[in-house]
Amino acid sequence: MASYIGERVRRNEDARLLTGRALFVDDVQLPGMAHVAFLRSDHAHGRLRGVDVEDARRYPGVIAVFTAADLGDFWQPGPLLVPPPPVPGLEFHARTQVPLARDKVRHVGEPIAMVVAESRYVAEDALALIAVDVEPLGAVGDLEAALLPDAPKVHDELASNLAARVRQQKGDYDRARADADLVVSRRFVYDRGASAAIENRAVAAAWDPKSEELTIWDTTQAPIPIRNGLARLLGLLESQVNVIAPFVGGGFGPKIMMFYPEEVLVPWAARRLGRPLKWTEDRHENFGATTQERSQVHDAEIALTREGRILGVRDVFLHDNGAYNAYGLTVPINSQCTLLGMYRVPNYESEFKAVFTTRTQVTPVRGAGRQHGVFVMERLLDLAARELGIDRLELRRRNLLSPDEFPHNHEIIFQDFAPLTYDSGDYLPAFDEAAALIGYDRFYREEQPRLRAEGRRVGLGIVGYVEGTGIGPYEGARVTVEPSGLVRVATGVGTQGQGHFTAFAQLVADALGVDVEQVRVVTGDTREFHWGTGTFASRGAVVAGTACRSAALAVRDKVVALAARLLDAAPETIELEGGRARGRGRDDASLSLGELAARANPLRGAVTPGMEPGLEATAYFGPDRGNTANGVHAMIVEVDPETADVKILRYVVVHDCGRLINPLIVEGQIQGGVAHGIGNAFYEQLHYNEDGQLLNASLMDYLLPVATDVPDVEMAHRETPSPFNPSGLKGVGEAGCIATGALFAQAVEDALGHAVEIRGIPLSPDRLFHLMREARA
Amino acid sequence: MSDRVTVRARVNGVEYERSVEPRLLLSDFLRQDLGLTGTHVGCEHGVCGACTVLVEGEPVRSCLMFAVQADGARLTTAEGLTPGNGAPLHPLQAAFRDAHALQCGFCTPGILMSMAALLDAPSPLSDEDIRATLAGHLCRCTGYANIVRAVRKAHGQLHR
Amino acid sequence: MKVTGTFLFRGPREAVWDLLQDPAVLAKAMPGAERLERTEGDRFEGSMKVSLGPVTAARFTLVVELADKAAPERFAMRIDSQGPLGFTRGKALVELTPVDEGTMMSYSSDLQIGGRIAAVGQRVIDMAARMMTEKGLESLQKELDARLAGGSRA
Amino acid sequence: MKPAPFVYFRPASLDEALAHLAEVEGAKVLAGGQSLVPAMNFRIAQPAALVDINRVAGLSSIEARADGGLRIGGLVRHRALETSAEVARHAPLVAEAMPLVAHPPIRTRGTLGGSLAHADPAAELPAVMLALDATFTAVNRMRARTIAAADFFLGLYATALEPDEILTDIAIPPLPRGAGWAIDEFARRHGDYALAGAAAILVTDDRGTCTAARIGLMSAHDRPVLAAQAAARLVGHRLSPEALADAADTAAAVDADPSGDIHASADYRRHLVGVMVRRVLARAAARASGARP
Repeated sequence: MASYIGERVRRNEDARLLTGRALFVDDVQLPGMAHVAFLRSDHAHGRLRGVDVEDARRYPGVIAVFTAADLGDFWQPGPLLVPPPPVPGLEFHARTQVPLARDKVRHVGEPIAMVVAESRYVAEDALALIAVDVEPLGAVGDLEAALLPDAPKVHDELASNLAARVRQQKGDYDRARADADLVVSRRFVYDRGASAAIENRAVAAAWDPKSEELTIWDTTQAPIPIRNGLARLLGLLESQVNVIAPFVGGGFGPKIMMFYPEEVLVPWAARRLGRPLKWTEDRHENFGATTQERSQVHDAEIALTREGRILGVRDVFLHDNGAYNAYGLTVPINSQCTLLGMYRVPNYESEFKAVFTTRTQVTPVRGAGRQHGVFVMERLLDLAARELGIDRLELRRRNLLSPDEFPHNHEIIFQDFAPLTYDSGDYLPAFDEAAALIGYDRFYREEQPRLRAEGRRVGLGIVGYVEGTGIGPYEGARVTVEPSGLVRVATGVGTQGQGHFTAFAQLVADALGVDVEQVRVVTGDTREFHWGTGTFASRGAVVAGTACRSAALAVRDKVVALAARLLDAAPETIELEGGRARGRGRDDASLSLGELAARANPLRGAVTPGMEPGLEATAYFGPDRGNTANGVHAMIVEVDPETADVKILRYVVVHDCGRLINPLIVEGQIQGGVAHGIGNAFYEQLHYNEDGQLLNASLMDYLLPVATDVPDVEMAHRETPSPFNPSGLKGVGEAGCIATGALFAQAVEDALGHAVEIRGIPLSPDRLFHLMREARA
Repeated sequence: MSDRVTVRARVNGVEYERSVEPRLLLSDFLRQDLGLTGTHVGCEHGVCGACTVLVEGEPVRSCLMFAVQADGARLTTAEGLTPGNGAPLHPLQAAFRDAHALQCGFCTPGILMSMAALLDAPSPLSDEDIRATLAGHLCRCTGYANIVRAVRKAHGQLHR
Repeated sequence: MKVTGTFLFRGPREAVWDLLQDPAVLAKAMPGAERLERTEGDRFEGSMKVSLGPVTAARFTLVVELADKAAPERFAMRIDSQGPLGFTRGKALVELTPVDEGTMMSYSSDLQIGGRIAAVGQRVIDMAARMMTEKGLESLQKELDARLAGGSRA
Repeated sequence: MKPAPFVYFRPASLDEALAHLAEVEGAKVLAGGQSLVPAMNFRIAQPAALVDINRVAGLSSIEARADGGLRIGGLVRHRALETSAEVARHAPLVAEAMPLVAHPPIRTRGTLGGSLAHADPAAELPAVMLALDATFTAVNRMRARTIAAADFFLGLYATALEPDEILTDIAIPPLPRGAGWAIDEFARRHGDYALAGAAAILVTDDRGTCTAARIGLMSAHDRPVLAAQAAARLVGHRLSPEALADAADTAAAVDADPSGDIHASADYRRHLVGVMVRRVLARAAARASGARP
């Protein structure tokens, strides 16, 4: 039987998106709908002495204005989404965001007051009439200064700005260091970025007093947890709260955060005012109100033998939480764990301190801190290779884990609370394939010398990484064959462009022998599926996909049993193909799945004891640990020595995400991830000044890469199936962006003949110009 | 509040007349007053390109025009590329699907409108030409390569 | 944001000092200041309307306080201005030294700028600060010229 | 990000537009709106009234003059400049500049007069008009006057235009025989404002000696400026690579007075001015020598 798995199936969802018929949250318009705008802090840090909203309340068209004082008991800090993992000796202080600032403001963009008006235009008029009295306090930004005794404290009741301290180790690094022939140590800095989904966040809410139901449309990646949390906050049954995440215009992590202040306030006010409300974040708000990528400062060192064998790595780093830490330690632990990469590192010591600053909260954004670990490790290897006089590709080859070392336990705890264990992998062939595709040997033998002679500065980078994906806790799915012959799949995850409508349909179509376009997937609607967590950590296809497949196989059993009975054939002879069930070798007698569905739900007679009505099944999948995807990226760049601009000439990805469901989608994820990575490495940086003001809170000045900046990525796939799930899937959502910073640094250094040493990301022409000038001096 | 003005416009072949505030952006007029939510808003300062529509056949940022300025004009939005529900996709839309040139699809309507204008001319179109025009649009999902493929393919089909 | 520099006033130090203590004059020297009135001692309150290219009609409240005065040599000035587009807050130090050609003023200010202007104006904010400082100092010189001319007539 | 309220006028004639500008307190001209409307959406611009001149007749033509120059209406769109055969023939520097100006949907709406009146120090068209030695006609209710490009840009976003005036015409003189031209800029991304850039006209005589040079700079100062000192070092000399490099150094060191921002510190920008001027002069000189009989 033909299989859809592994096929380049065109997406089921595209027609709606291409014709403007797909529903996004801001498209929701209801009779009587009013509009919400928020007054946000201009100050990075200050004591809130007063908020005067009287003039705003009187402005024509204003329906209501709320401050923290108006919220009563509803005012409470948000939940701690991810408690710290069980690492011995760990110190952790949770401080989560509040709906509206009450005593203090802690970052620019923190909401202070909420205006409800007949239009967004009027609501914004009213914002200008609100007078806020703030006693300014010192901004906290520099991570080292933040921990000094005299630093202003972001949270007054804590002893300092230390949010967490985590130390993990395996082996004995000090001994490894003593035995080493070479120790290389450096400081590395990785600055903040924005997720910058093109769709900003939005929340619409309507309370129906007759059915006593609250319906919320939300650009969330996690509709079910939002529903559960709102029901609890509002004192409603979960069945009274419907959360719908329709088409979502890009997630990349921050749309998994909960609860954003707007997410609790809009539903609350809709119920209180008895009017449907909508708030749509504008781009300026997005730069202060939506959670951001991370900055970290690493002091790292690597110890090696003369032959280039890694003896150990030590890394001590500071991580910028922003003002709150609802997402716990996920991001710095990702950095800590991903640093080890593809390599055999017998001794590892890693300690980080997470720091409260007066900046927007940091939560996972595509890559979620993994790129920092990769940057540190790959930079250390590059530096060590130079000092040892070993080719940097060869140095990596000498330290790669070999296939017989899997599953490989790194003896430290990963973000999913399980020991960091790699499920499977085969790294050497991946490196070799990437080197062959980029033409590593020929580049150094012919191209680089030839172009250098012409005065052109070209350089090559090659970097490997692993990515922990597909973590639990669980997802579920319900598969139903309807009498029309259409197959309906409902799952709890939301979708933000990853192609779930198609990938899940492929898994189900294969199990049931139907055309993939006959499978209709519903995601992100709590009315459709009750249990689930969300789309994050490159886990949608692995966890929800596996649940879809299990449910479909359970339905298949029901189809087979019913068909066998009706066709008077042995169940083991029933074949499903082309939407029909038939006995093997009995082409004359067959039944369509639609007919079977109708027969499984009879209007008269009885359902046989032991059977359930309908052709439907629900299944769940909860992996006890995640998977490990991997990849090798290689790139050739040219640096203009006059302008310090960097142009990417070629970009190669050899990628292994286990079994591929749909190469078209996987390649799209990688190409897009690489673009995101290029942004991180060379274009995007949130520029905060020492007063905590974000200086580029617009898309004019926050530079997302455009079509002329991103090359067509050349890709090759390798498949080492995961043993942790029946389809051998791993996960791909974040892979493209993890290696890029390290890759840029290596390639640019190579292009400039190693005249400069790059220890910080993002790079920019300005930064490179100054590095080059310092090198000349 | 300022006085209202009347706007009459022909959008996707349909005549509309609405009374609006002069400050109403064309993007909001299309989405809210006409219910044509296929045009998306991503930045409201003219950078992201999601709100691009055709006015008299030329691409414009609908967030940088007031609705009143479109009075009397002929407009086309993403909804107008195909005649109606169930109709076959426009060759450009079909090429986007074939090449997987969209992921979340939020930026897509604006890109379609710019590219539709670019494809109007039968002159040869290099990848550099496509990328230069596409550079006026931000897409966070696709990394652009498949969009270039799709436009190249559609150009080949439309100007065979 | 830090703005530092020097400016040569063509006039004696005492005259420059007097000039700088007069709220009406200070108002003229701050581009966009609509009014500035003494509310008590060395505290002045008023409002300003900033207009710069596309930026129009942005109205701010303005409080200026003079401190650490050592006439006619130096003083400090605290500035606090707020409006719907954000705030400017900070301190400026002014020193006057007699020189052959007149009075050399050296100034150094450290200003915090917050809100929309800071968030979207980064490309031009340094240029704007430089330009507004220059404009202000030139108008002070004009005022000084007028005073000195008036004085000589008297 | 929605604009504040304003009173809207849509005059059909220049006289009507000028009357509104003269009579309505706080009125601003709305031409292409591609800089003004974003500022209004951020609410950093809140004009009390807008005088929308998009339907004013007579401001949208491009005419070749008998002497080989061009007369361009203030309301001519960037897109029209980009596609006009007259512009390509008579003002090839303008044609070469247009693809650098933002993106096609912006060029559909943006106007030449609007770009000049906005006077962004990083923009291409003011620098181009300086290099071309263009003359602008400004009209108010009482009179029309002409202003040379070199006298028009007074400071950051400040021009010689009075609040009651509209820029109606831009006159570009004919390109002399033996003239070469070029424009180049360095921007972070395609279509962005330049971190630095230059537009130049070089004129040479039959022996290859430079008889005139005009170099407009972008992002080199708080206003669009001519690199007058750099140009002075070229006139009277043959355009050798050394002479061009010397002029470029002068432009960077003397003519430029850049500020820093997050994308380019002042010293980097100054350096880039030198690089861009040298590149532009090299191309202009090559064209000039090709144009010689």
